[in-house]
Amino acid sequence: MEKVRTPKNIFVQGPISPEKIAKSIANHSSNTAIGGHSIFLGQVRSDEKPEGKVIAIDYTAYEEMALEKAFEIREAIFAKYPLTCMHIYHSLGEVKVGELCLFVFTSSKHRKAAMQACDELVERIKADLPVWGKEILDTDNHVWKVNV
Amino acid sequence: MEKVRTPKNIFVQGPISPEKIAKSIANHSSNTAIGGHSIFLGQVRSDEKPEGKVIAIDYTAYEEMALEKAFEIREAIFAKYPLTCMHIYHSLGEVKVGELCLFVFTSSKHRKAAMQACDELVERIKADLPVWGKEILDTDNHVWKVNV
Amino acid sequence: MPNTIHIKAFGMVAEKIGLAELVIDYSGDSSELLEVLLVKFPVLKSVKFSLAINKKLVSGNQEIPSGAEIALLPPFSGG
Amino acid sequence: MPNTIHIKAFGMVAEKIGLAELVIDYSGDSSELLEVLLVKFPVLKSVKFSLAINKKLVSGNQEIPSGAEIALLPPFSGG
Repeated sequence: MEKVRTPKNIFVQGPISPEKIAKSIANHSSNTAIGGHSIFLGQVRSDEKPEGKVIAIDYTAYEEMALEKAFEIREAIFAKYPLTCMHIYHSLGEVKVGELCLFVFTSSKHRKAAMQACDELVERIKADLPVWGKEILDTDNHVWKVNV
Repeated sequence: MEKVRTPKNIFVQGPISPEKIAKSIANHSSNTAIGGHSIFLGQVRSDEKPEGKVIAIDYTAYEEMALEKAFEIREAIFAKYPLTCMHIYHSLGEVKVGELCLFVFTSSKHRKAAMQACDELVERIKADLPVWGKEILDTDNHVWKVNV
Repeated sequence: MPNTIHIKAFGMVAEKIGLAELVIDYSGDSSELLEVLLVKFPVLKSVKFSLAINKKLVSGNQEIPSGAEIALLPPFSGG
Repeated sequence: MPNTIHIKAFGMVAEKIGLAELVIDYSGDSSELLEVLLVKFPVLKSVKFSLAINKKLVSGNQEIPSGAEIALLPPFSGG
């Protein structure tokens, strides 16, 4: 009964649209074993830096390594929590302030597994995926995003 | 600068649509202080009971008390976590298996507050709101839902 | 002097007693009311429920104010 | 016998050295490669970065297989 999973693309060019999220949610209505979904969305913030105000983030990635790593993370999380589904989408290229750059979506029979898995996925995505955000400022300057 | 909050209706007749969720997400793009959103969705599960298989849940509530309680929970969560926004929607009436009955949405500058607040909100909604689910079975029978 | 109190029943409690609302003349506190209800509706002995007075859950024994709205609440199962 | 190795640079590292890719002939382990890179690009002394060999992060010192793909990775900042 075990499904063999293979690496999937997680990258989306530009921002992630609310419509994509709605569609992804709607796709799960046929799986009537699901009782809870947990979703995390990252949104680009207009931070004030000493060098200027953030107006967008330009994301780049070492894509091949990121996809291998994302697969490894997926497998570890599937092994740890009784999940029905797991989806990860991360933007590449320019995402303006107020737009969405990360969409993590977990589903399970009972809520706890979905919630805990979603939290852990977000932490691991931020810590372990070779992705970089260049924060574009309103001063024509830029700074490199630092994850805390 | 403190905004005075008043009780809001949290009840939605019938299932919560993915389009409503998309619209709610899109409404937050103008708030560029937000860095993360956490969403929990409850979906009606086709549980097998000794008396039959669940095909829908019919929700009723002691609405006036539930809205007072929801307001109290909102205020407590706003006091505890540095949140930008918080939204709670719960279905009343019939929600079929695979459809959504609960939508909890928190937003904050940094992800941790949104995630922790969302988790705690869901627990408190399930424990403290006077709402009841009557599980409609495929045998013309019904059983009363029990939260664990 | 008896009060007029409004009682609302929900979920499994409403189903068991076959009523969603009733109005009774009553004087006493919440523990005495519980006894009256169990005599009136013996089926409630087999149902777990709490009381709310004016939309606040009762813990222990409480006075019932005049014109109070009482609710009979089976265990919550929202979400 | 020198290997041909492909080096990819990302983020702030690519910006500092002004290159996203370079191919060099090189023989040695990963610690020696780091020294060579710091001589070639002194600006890297002020940048924090890790090495990956064939898409795996290097911890400590490692051999570099023939035809390896090396990556220079500044601290990750996805999400």
